[in-house]
Amino acid sequence: AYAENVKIALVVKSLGNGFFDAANKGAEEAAKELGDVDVIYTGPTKATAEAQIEVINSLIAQKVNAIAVSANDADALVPVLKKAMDRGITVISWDSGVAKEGRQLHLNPSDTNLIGETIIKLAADYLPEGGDVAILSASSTATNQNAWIEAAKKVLPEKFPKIKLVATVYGDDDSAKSTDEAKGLLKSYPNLKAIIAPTTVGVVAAAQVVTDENLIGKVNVTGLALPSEFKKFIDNGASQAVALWNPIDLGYSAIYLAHDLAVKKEEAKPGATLSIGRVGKVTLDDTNSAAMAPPFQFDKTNIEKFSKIY
Amino acid sequence: MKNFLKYREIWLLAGVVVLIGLISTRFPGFADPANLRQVFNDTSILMILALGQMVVILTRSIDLSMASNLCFTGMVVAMLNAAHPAIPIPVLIVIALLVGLVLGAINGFLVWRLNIPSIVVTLGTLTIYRGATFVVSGGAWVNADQMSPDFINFQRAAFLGLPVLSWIAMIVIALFFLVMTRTAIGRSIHAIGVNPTASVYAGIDVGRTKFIVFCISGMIGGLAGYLWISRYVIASVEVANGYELNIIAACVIGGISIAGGIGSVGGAVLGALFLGIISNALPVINISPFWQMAISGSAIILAVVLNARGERRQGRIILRKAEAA
Amino acid sequence: MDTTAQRKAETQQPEPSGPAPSASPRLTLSGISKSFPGVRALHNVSLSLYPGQVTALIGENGAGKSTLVKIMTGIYQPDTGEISIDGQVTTLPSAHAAFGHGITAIHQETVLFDDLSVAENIFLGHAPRTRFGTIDWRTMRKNAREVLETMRAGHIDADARLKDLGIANKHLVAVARAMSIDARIVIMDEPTAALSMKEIEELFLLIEFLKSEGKAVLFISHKFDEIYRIADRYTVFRDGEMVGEGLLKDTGQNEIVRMMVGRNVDHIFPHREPKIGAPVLSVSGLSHPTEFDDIGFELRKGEILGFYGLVGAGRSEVMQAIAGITRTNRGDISLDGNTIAPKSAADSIEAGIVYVPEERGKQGVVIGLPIFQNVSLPSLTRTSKSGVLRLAEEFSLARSYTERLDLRASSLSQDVGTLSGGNQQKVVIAKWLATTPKVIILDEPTKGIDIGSKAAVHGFMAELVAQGLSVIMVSSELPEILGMSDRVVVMREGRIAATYDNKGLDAETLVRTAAGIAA
Amino acid sequence: MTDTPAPRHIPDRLDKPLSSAVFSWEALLVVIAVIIFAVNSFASPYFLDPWSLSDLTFNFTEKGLIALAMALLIISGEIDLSVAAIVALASTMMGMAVQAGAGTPVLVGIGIVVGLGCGAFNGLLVTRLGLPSIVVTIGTMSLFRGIAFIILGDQAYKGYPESFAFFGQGYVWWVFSFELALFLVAALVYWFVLHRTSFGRKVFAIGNNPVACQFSGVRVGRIKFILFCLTGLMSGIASVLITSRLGSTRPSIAQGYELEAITMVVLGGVSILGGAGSILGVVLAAFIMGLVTFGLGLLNVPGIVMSIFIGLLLIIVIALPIVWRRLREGRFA
Ligand SMILES: Nc1ncnc2c1ncn2[C@@H]1O[C@H](COP(=O)(O)OP(=O)(O)OP(=O)(O)O)[C@@H](O)[C@H]1O
Ligand SMILES: Nc1ncnc2c1ncn2[C@@H]1O[C@H](COP(=O)(O)OP(=O)(O)OP(=O)(O)O)[C@@H](O)[C@H]1O
Ligand SMILES: [Mg+2]
Ligand SMILES: [Mg+2]
Repeated sequence: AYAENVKIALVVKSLGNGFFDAANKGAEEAAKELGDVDVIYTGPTKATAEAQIEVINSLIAQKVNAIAVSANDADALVPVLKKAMDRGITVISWDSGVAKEGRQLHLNPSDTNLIGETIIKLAADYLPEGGDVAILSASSTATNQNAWIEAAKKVLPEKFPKIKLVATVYGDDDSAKSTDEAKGLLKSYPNLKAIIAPTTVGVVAAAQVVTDENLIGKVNVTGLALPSEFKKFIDNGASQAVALWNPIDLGYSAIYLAHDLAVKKEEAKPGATLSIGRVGKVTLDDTNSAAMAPPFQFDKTNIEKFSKIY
Repeated sequence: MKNFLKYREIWLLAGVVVLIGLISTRFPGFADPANLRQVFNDTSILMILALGQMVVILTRSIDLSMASNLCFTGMVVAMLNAAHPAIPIPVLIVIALLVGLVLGAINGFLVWRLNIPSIVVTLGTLTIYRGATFVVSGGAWVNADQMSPDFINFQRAAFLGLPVLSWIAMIVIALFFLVMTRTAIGRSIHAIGVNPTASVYAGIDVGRTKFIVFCISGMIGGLAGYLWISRYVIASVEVANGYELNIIAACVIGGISIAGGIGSVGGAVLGALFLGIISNALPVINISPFWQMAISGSAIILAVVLNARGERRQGRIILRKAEAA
Repeated sequence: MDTTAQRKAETQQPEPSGPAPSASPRLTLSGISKSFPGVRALHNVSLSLYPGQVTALIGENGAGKSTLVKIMTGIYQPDTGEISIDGQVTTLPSAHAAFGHGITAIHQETVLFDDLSVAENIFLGHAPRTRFGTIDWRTMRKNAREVLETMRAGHIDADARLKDLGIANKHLVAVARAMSIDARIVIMDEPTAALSMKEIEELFLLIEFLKSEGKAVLFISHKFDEIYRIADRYTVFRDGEMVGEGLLKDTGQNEIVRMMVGRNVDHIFPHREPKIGAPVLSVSGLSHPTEFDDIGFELRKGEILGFYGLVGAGRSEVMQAIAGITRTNRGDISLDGNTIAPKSAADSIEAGIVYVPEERGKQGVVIGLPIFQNVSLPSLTRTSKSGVLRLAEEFSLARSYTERLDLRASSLSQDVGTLSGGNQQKVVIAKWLATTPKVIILDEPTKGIDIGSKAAVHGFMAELVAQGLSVIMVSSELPEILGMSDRVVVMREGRIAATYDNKGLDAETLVRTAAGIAA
Repeated sequence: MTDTPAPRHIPDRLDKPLSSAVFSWEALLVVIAVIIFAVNSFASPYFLDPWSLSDLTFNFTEKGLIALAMALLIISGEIDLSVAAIVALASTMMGMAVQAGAGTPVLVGIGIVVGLGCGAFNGLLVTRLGLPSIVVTIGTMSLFRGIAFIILGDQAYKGYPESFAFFGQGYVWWVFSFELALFLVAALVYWFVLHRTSFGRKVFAIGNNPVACQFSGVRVGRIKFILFCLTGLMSGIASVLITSRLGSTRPSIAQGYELEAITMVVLGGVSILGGAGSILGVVLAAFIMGLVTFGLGLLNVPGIVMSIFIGLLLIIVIALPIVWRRLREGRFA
């Protein structure tokens, strides 16, 4: 019956993004499996903290049981999420995290350091000689991208001494601006060997620029991309490989964990090991964060298959 | 005095040249013809949009909905292309023009028939058209993979050494130039901005002319919609979000008076080029992207200050006339 | 008024030229009514215009003259009534349609395009085309020059931008526009209000020319000397109704005035016994980089000082400088012996000098605000208490001044924009008088005001000086200058040409001085 | 010979038919607000809850505060598109002060002063150099936010003091938040200034004819300058509230607020061409926008679809009286 079901809101950064739509698929899957869950898939259309707060406010008013949020801003959401928790709502963050005070646990799609390393490795694998690379990120305020770039910079000197990171630019997840920035990179750094874009809008823009400027084979575009949106550029050679985690599993796990916490089946505390249905188990660290699987790599051999899934 | 307007464009052109010169000192390849051609191509869409906005501003109106129109039309043609890749591109362009025309006509109708100030109408349709994009697409994106190769490559094809996109921009510029200087409707558009009351008395149908300029800006928005989507190969609700202000800024820098009646095709094109060069050059001369916003803001303010200088009325000069007599 | 008689004698013509009045009218309006929310502007009026004849439309301010003009030019639609042209009943749904019938008008407020060239102003809407249907600029300029030549206005450069022309030349451009479309019916709504004598003469020559070309002309004016000189027929309106029509040669001025006002008005300037005191305002060496130079005069207590000059002589600019609106680069202004340097109208009003501007629509009334708020605007400090408005005070202030000036309005809360031109002018005068100044500068105070109200304004002025105020009156109307002033300053081309005592001063001296022709 | 007629009496005002009050803009807005309220209570069981209604007000109080000052500015014939950027810059400056260890009173002071300063900058450009405000503020909109970006880059400021949280999160009494209380008090003040003082009267007059005002001794430049400062000030105050509510600062804060504030003003019946409008209308419009967004939010309608409603509402509410009048006059083409 309606009243007994656990209402869980899956709040995303912005609606319409293929990545989050795929996550919603996983969420629905978890809901079916758990049986007593209603998923509310929602989020702002514009990826801003203020808009997300309005959404969360209306969820609080609807007295949902749990909120699982991928945050547009790690800090700005804290007050409103605290209010939610004060009113007895279970709050977790996933994908893009919220500061510790604003949630009970955070589910990282993958280990931050691992992602940082992976995005560099994706470029390095095809650059045995080494060379110049540049990063084209999303907006300068995006929490997770910034964390990955930090991590990437840290591993560079020890693990990839021949790779030189010459610039980090921001395309704001806006295709026009990303295109301008990618072009600028190619002009300013004639020796550029790879563009790393850890965001789906940026990586597509960069790949299109490389295609347009006839630089396929000279400049490799890589980063994080949804296979369904990026297949074209693996096929035409603008990119050798990209990586991503499984958004379906991520959405599935977020709902699963939110449910278990909401019905008090589990408790989130440092060191706890929580089980997530078919995905397995995660262990919380001392900030109550858990990381899921390492990023998965897509290249010519498997893109066809995955592009059909997400 | 007759050359006054041309005068302003010469100054603007000088500004553009100086800007290119300045950039070249930090990035020598910038002034290469090949690079300049590319800058022109990169700015083409903005130039086209600025021309559409120009005719609206000339009539003392404003079209804030152009970027949303672009977004909606772009989404429609992208979805059409994804669903029916066989539709030839020229047909899609005609569809884009028509869809844009309809959206523009809605604005124009409200301004004309209900006499609602254009800024209010387009403030409303700004959100409505973008929202409608969400409704037609269900929020989903159309990405590069779903677009046909023709769809993407049409504007990139080289013709006489220039991409088709550049040619389209040049054709649009030429058309606007003809319309504004050589046709009655062009002069009516101008006259309405100079003095709407006098225009009524002169037998110009002010309302209908405003309707027409909104139709023009709508069609331009539609055309730009296709060009934009096939250029950046992603169609989403967020496409060109906030771009309406860039379009207006290009017009302002180009010396088009927001109070109507003053402005020219050359000005709009140069204004767009100026902004295009800035956004093109900042990444290559290693200015932190965080400076970009402040720089273009200052450029706008500077441009208005200079334009206002040029426009300042000189009074009637009774004394000098008396001496001359 | 000897000048009128004089001129009349010079140009006296045996009979109105053109066909006999029995010829069929070119345009007939019958049973026309038009109402605005709360106002009945026209009620069942009729009017006929005959080819080759000038018909004068006469009526008090607000009688409905301009409204009728707008109906004839397709700008307003009548509520009822019939329009026929050459005997054919027709409608004029838009300005364009009126154009198509060869109807053209020079409106009460000049409506032209400041930022366009003279040629384009003349031809906008009917520019010559090339074979390809595009505008033929060269032919357009050539035709513009031709039109200007035929009007003997060849001194106007067809390529000049309109805003660089003086007001009189702008009027000529408006006329040229009317000529250029081969109009068959030409309407002039108070065309002489902004012109000085020289230009009026030129305009009259032009009207004669139009008559000889067989055009039907409608001429609206509040000045009877002009009407008698140029028009053949008359139609009189009162309160939106037609009260009489006929041939001017059969009808005396008094009769027309009676029709128009419903009573006898003989405009004699008020008899005054000036009690002139010490200098109140003295100006010396006042200069502006481009508009005027070395202006010096004294205004004494209880005096009316007339400023005469041809239109464009720079009188308005000087007055605006004294009122703090225009900046000067040299010179002194002192009030009651204290040097003042007003930087804005607010400063000068505070000091006790007010300027009643000439351009009522632009500088005078605030259209959109009701009458009482317009009147109280410069006096808000008095009608409010520590910044808080007191409506009762505002109403009583507005009432006391507007009723004195015989304002015709349905209520004080009516938007001034719905008043007729002349009634707006009364609001403008009321507004500045209400500031109770020491010195009041009136710039063309009776421009566009009907004969009855003119007497009221003049009477008021006389009363003010009797109370010890000092008045500067800028006027281009000789009778007004001669009838009201104690002394007259004549300006020419930005400089003071002469100052006269108004004792036995004759019109000719003034005209000669203003035009720079030695006696 | 001249008969002197007795002066005609002109009444203060004509008796207005009752219909003109019934069909006033504010009445229309009240009706709309009531309808939306009813629809909301009917559509969602969660709507009629004191806390829900309280949360609802957060959707509009900050923008509403800006809209109050913007209303005056628009009535005077100007506009300020830079308000959201002022919020961002003021918030950034407060963030810098926090890093330097400033306490709550200092922070509030900084927010207000920066807002005021930005407003004064706009005002100077517009009144001193005689530039069109729409263009100036498109420029300063990039400039102010650009400075915030230069200062902050990809960083965020946080660590605002505990006591600072009160402004955006605190409650004055039961469910009445500080933000709501401030908004209502400010609305009262603005109502008084606009409708009951000579300053307000001059604002209306300037919007209708600035030249005639100048000739009438109204210090047009000074009043416009004050209005720009007020708009900046209100943006500064809004910045304090938002920053306190978010507990952190990023340069992208308050993006798009300018258009929402302007929408509120226009929906409230203020003529975008200047010269007419009322504070009551703006306050009603603020509530309506809050009701619409919150009500649709309760139904989990995406924000962009809400914006369609707002856009339609804007056009319909403005078109309605026009269409109605034409229908009555029977000349609807
Ligand atoms: N747009 C309008 N709205 C309401 N009332 C109007 C409007 N235009 C004119 N009126 C009213 O119609 C009447 C006739 O005005 P009109 O301008 O025709 O007078 P007029 O004879 O030209 O006077 P004047 O000699 O002062 O120019 C006046 O009472 C005026 O207030
Ligand atoms: N070409 C023009 N461009 C702009 N303003 C003008 C022009 N001609 C006249 N004016 C304005 O119109 C008003 C009347 O000017 P006008 O030509 O009548 O000269 P004047 O000698 O100053 O005044 P008056 O009519 O009292 O003789 C002045 O305020 C003037 O500023
Ligand atoms: Mg009139
Ligand atoms: Mg004058």
